[in-house]
Amino acid sequence: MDNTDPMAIQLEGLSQRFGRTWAVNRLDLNIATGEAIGVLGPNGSGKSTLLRMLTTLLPPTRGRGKIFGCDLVRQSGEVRRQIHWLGHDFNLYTQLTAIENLKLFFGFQGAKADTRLIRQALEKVGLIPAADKPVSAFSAGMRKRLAMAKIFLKKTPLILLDEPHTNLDREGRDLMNQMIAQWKKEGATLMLATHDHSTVLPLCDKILVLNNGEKTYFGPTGDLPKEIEL
Amino acid sequence: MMTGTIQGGYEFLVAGYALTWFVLGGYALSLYRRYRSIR
Amino acid sequence: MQNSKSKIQSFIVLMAVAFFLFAQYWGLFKSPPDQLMGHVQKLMYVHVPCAWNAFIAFFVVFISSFIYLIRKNPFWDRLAASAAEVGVVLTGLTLILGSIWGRPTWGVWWTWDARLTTTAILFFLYVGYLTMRSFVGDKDRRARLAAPLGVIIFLNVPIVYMSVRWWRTLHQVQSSPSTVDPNMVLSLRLNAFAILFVLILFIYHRYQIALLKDKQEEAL
Amino acid sequence: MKSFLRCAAAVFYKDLLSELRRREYVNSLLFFSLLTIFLFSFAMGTEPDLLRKLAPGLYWMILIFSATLALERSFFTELDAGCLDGLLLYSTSLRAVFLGKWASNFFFIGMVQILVALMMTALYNLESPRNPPLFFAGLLLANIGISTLGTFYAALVTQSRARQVLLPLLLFPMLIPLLLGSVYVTEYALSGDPFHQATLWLKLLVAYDSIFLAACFAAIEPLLEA
Repeated sequence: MDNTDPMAIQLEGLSQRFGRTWAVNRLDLNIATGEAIGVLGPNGSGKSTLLRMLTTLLPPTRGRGKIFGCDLVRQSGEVRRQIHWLGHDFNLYTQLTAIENLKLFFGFQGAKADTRLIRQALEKVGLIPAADKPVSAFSAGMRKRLAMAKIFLKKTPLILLDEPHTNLDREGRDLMNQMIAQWKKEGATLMLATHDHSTVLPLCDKILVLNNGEKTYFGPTGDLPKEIEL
Repeated sequence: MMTGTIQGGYEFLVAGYALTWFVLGGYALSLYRRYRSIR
Repeated sequence: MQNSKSKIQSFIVLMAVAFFLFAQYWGLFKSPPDQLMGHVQKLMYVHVPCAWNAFIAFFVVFISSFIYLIRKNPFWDRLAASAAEVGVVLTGLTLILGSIWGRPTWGVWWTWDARLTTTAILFFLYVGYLTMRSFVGDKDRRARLAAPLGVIIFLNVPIVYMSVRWWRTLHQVQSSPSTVDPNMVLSLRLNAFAILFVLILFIYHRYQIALLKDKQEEAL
Repeated sequence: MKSFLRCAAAVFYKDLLSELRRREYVNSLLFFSLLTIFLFSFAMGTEPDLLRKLAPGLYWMILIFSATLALERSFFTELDAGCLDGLLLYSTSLRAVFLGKWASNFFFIGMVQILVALMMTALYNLESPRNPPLFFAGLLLANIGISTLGTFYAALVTQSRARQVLLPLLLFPMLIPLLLGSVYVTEYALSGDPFHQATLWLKLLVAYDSIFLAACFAAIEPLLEA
């Protein structure tokens, strides 16, 4: 990881309001570089909203946030160059083939497509046989693997994963855990949002629990008090 | 084109001014009502 | 007890109404009728000032949209919204007055006169602006989308005027009023400032409504 | 700068590929423009001289309506497939995305321009324009203007609910000067323009295009961010 900034994420009073409800309400958070954070909480507790704000795609209604020292609003360009985001939509163009989608990933960044790396990525996620087929023919699991392959193409200091294990079969889940482990080894900071905590707890150093947009717990996975409703 | 001065035409003049007062007054009223309804 | 602020406000409103009535009176009774168009010509004292002030309102929209693009301060967005609404009301009035004036003078309800046509296009441009604003619920997003629109629309105004004038010279419809004697100019100017006063008050109060609405939304 | 152009090229190439592979959108656009030619002739009657006289005006009316269909889709494919976030997140700059989308709109509208011109010449048996370079200059300049403002407004209305009605409502008043210019340039191109009356309108189109290319390019940032 080229980034040496000790604090990966610093949030001060970060909030987001949709109409009358506060999806995220004055959230203060400090996450050091290299930590893996599990974001837990029932549906609608603000997990996805928080992650979306961290990608700078959703400007906060109030409060401020910094990722590796770059302000979420004013320096959104720099922030975007340092993160990956794997959400519910896989950002794949269904008319194009798997290889074309990965080439596009380079194209959007204005870089030349590195076909060797693309082939390597497809191999890692086990999509070599379907490399030349249009994504429209892919199952949800295969599409998720292709999205994971995209993360493989570019190393970023921060990776945001929203429900990483959904749509994946058992083998896919092992692949996801394996990749998460590798990212942690490379010193990347990770944020995994999910509501089924069993798969995520072993992977994370710390847990952030959200309820109705508010932080009810943030600390090491070990001493997560029982009564905190996950 | 018209040669002599237009005789009459008062009704257009009256209509124009009445309309102006009506629109400006009406808009002022709507501002006041909206202002009151939020208060 | 009416606090002092609203007492001053109602005083200013009274002043504006008085000045407006005086200007209207002056235009209607004090200035001479036009040799060619007779008393009908006095419609000019409402039609032209409304057009001028509508244009001023749209210029305010342009400037505040531009500043919002740089400063991102919600004040400018609210000001742009208020000025746009008042501008559309005045432009609508100008168009109807133009048609009322056209009827006795040229026997038609609508003439493709360059200024009148430009005003009509302005009307549609800013109705579009207001419609766009009404479709976006979230206050911040609305401001972020409306600001560039407010700038781009105004950039089109000179081009519209030029192209419509070239288009009209191809069809030779005489449109400008006959010679204007000095006394008329005074009535015109009086009414122009009177309506400017009204315009400023309208924008100010419409701004207060926008401010209250935002505060109400914020307070939830 | 190179990465800027490569990103724009990627967006353009992607749009082209995905639209040409799934033909139904492109076909519907072309059939719509053909249909409007027929509609206008039913409305105006088939009297040859009348149609020949109205041809430039009709041509550009058909163009503007068909262009709206093409423009309305420019960001819709992204939105529909949920790729807008990825595009905004990973692109080097939003202006490059705008340029890419501009190019794909330019391509599709250009295609409609050529098709409608050919079909109209055939259906209304107009003779080919006496001054072809002027004719194509008019087409080109108008296309640049429509694509610039069209892509800008498409970005503006993409995420609002009433996209179909909002885009024409905002775009058409803005296009009036362009409409005037292109109708006259086309008219003079058809008649040969011996007295070079078209230069005035060409200047208008060039000014119009450059002003709005610059303005839309400068102001696009907040639109795609919203």
